[in-house]
Amino acid sequence: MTQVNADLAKSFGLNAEEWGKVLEIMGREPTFTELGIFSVMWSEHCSYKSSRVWLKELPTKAPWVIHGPGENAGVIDIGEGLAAVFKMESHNHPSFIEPYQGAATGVGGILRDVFTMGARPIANLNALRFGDPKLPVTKRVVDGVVRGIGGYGNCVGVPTVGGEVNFHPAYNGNPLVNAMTVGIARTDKIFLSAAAGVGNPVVYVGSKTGRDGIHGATMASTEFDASSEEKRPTVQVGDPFTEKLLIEACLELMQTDAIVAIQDMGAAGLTSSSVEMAGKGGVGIELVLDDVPQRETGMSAYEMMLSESQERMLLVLKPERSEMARAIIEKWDLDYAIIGHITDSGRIVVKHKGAIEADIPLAPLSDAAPLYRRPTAETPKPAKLGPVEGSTPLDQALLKLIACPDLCSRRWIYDQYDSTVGGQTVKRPAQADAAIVRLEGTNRALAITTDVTPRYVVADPEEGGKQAVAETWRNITATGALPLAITDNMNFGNPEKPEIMGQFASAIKGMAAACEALDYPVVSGNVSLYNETEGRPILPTPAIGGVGVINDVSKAVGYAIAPGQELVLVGQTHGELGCSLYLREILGREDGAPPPVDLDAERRNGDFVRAQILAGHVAACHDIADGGLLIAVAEMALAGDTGVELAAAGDAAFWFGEDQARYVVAVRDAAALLKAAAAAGIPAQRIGHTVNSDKLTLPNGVAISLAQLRDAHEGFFPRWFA
Amino acid sequence: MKAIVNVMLKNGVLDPQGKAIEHALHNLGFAQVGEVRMGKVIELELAEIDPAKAKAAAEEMARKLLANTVIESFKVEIAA
Amino acid sequence: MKAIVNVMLKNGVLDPQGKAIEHALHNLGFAQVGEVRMGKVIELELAEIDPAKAKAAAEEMARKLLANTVIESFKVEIAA
Amino acid sequence: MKAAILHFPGINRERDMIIAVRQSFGAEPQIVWHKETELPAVDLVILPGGFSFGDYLRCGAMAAQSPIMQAVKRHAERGGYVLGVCNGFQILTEAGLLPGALLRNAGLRFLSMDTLLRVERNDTVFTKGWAKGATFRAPMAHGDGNYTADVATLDRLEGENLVAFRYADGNRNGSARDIAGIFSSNLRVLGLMPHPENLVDPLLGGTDGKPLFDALAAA
Ligand SMILES: Nc1ncnc2c1ncn2[C@@H]1O[C@H](COP(=O)(O)OP(=O)(O)O)[C@@H](O)[C@H]1O
Ligand SMILES: [Mg+2]
Repeated sequence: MTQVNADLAKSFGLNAEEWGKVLEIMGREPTFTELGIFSVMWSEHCSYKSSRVWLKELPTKAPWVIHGPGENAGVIDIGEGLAAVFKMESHNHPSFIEPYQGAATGVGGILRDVFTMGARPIANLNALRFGDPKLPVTKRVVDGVVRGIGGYGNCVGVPTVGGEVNFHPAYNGNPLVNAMTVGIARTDKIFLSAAAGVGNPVVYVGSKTGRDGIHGATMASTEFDASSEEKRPTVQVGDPFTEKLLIEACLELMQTDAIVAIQDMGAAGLTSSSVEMAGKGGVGIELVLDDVPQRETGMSAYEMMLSESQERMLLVLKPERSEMARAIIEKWDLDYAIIGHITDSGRIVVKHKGAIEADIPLAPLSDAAPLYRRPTAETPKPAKLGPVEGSTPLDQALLKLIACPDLCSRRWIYDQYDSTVGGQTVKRPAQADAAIVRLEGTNRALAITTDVTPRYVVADPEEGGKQAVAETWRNITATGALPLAITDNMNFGNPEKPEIMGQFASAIKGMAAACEALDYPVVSGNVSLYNETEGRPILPTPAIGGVGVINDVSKAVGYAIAPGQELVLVGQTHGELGCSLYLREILGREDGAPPPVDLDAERRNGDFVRAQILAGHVAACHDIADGGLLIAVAEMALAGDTGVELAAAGDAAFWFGEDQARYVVAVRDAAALLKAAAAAGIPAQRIGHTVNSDKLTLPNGVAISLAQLRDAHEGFFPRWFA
Repeated sequence: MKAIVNVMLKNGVLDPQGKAIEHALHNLGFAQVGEVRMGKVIELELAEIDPAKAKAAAEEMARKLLANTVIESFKVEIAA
Repeated sequence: MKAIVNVMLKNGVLDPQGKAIEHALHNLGFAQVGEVRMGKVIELELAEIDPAKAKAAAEEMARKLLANTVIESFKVEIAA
Repeated sequence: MKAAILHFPGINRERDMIIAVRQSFGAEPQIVWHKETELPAVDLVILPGGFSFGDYLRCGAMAAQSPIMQAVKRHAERGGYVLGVCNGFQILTEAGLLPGALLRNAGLRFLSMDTLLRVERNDTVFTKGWAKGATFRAPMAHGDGNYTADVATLDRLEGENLVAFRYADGNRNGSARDIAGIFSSNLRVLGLMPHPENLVDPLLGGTDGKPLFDALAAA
């Protein structure tokens, strides 16, 4: 038997101080299985030990928030007795090791967080960052990730309706795969994970347990022979068919009154689900592992407690309902097993083959979990960009920009995702700034988007954090929907480096300010740290997933324009080229300060635009983001297959600056809109009009055919994968 | 010369397809069926005439492309 | 007893996966590769101990489920 | 006409189909679990889209062996109507109710986009809502929609005028002779890959698919 000591603890990821705490809590040396439980519960992933102190600063409350952070997913009231349940989660590391399965199981995991709460998943999104497209490995990863997301999402029948993709060499060895799921539940039928009821059975539902994804730490144990292939921690393979059965089985069971508590088995599988359920309920739990459905022979208690096999749930049931529950679960051909019961001991007791493998007091396991306020070093404020040189003609700059990997069409990606299954998708990818999904049987719809601009965050984490939140708010607003709340996925480097922790703290500060100013709280989220290869960190990437609601979906607008409309620019333009794509793609520079975010202007301009949309004055609307005004106009022309004649005068900074809080609005009556804007004190100017032609005509008279523009825009991915 | 490359999921890696087939065969009344695993077979026509060289080439192709060695193992056979 | 069922697309049925692999192998510089065909292999553990019976059973499974004989042909081998 | 929708584990467009049927028929379709051995008294049996049994092994292969499929075969032999969309089409070919098979898309990628379908004949209960030669839009969403059959079968399909729909704006999945959907010899079984049920509401992009359901409802 392996000697459990400080060295072994260290190889399990527990430092000397943490090991000391373990000894103190246990009052003896822990068993091997107990050490495993401590190590995963106190891992960064489960304990948020580096991030917790900062996450507390995010606003999480609003009258419409039903459950904020702390549950499996956030829950908000969206009217008509319905709730939106949503969360975003990363699967970065697994997606680099095995892109297809890593991304697929990422989708599976986030779906479970949502239907665990009683919600039927109605939309998936994915925020992706990849390395330099010139590297062959990037192509392999992009291909695998996109296939994996599609392979899983398409099969479970949840439409993938949006997302984002960026490329940057900082992600070369460390791509980011952040998946978001939104589900719908009745507000009076939300299921939580707090266990209750001494004697109630603890029930295992779903796939059998194998040795999948057991904590890397196990490699250090002499129970494993590193040369023995069979016992290596294995890559998790997703089984979307079983997930689909699990969704239907759980939702059917949730129609009954059988469930006391329910929790998916995610990271650290049986350990974290049982510890969290019992811990939240303030009760104890006893597990008998002999009864766990097993896929492989000879599994140890340690392996079963740490396995990350997918497509499994843990339930606490009312005892008198357990046979009925079994019938429902087995109808869906899933495993069902009573593997323990709730106790009043305040302890988790794990038995296997007649022996007690673990017996740990729950309160200290969570209360004494390490919490670090790690040193931070603030990113120095970047100098504002001075005047820039550059004589690239407007048309050439446009054609080059709209073709670059960060701005080109994502059609190749979203064409591989089923975006219509469910029959409620009102706006699919590239039709509006946020995806619009109707709530079946109502006139109401959700507007959903993900966004962050990592090049801003690395230059100025606080402004970048603000901007990420503000851009999702703007995306939702541009459809006519009211933004309600966000989920976030904080992807950063090694938190033990003060400059990384500094990025984290500042980004949180900026996000918090934006959430506050926009009445747009955080209701769920995820933190992914140590995203580094060979000491080089990724760009700090706080991905934001925003959700809004529109009460009358027939009023929602997209960004496709049609002939006979005038184009009005709403918001102030200074010509901010710092950190812009124009600077990077046309001038080959990545310096300067990102565009400042004026949250008051953001709110004012957005509320104005939304009111105009809901009043029926607006035919199409597009927020101005990456690439600036001219890119926004070009995207509108392509989406509507409609020509544009631009009239406003301006330099490159005017057309390509990335000033915030701006929209392009297509209206019948520009004068009326300008008048309303003036009355509200909102800057607005007419910039051109649409024409029944196949050309985009620039203010200098140069015309670009839409075909040429489309060729440039659509070319990158198909050529890359030809 | 023909090389036949057999690619199977490594032991311990979940095989959802194999599992589903097992289940379907049971439902069809084939009670005698135990574990089912599903893999791929790739038949390659090779210009090579030396069996050892053909085998080595096919193995290289398997490592580089045909198998995903993170989760799969492979076996090459040479047929006349 | 183990039965190994090999399922291949019939000759004449276009094999898009085989074609794609062929193309990819050429791109990787394996110029000696001619036609590539891709199929499935299904390994079945059988309780049966008589090889002839095991083979007959596996063939029945192939006809009923494992292969679609409209487009595929199959071959069964029995391993110890 | 009265309709039933079959429920195989893993299908995922049954809700879409229920909505389309409900809207045109003015009545709820009955849902029939795959383990049933008898159909309710209905005129039309619908096999919806999705990934029955995960599409593992082959699309539709396991569903075609479900107990309910014996009843569907009897229903078809009696001259009952059967509609299979996407995975439903795949199941019908696997069950031998329609000829041919659906292979992996030629480009080996899942295809999710709108396509245009041409109506090859409008003298059937399924297609009489369109003009002959009319085109309509339908979303497709499949990884295995590459219709194939041997030449004799293809020639027979054409000779007997059993091609229901062809892709009219490019053949993205590699289907033989641009075939998107086919009828059985008695014109009572229809299988097609794209999803008319996803375009029955102006809010969701149009009503291009509605004539199919309206025609069936009226029959
Ligand atoms: N990974 C992805 N998955 C699905 N849809 C995506 C993905 N990436 C981008 N999209 C969609 O493609 C469209 C264009 O993306 P993007 O250029 O990032 O939009 P915008 O600049 O308007 O935010 C959007 O509708 C977006 O939701
Ligand atoms: Mg964006």
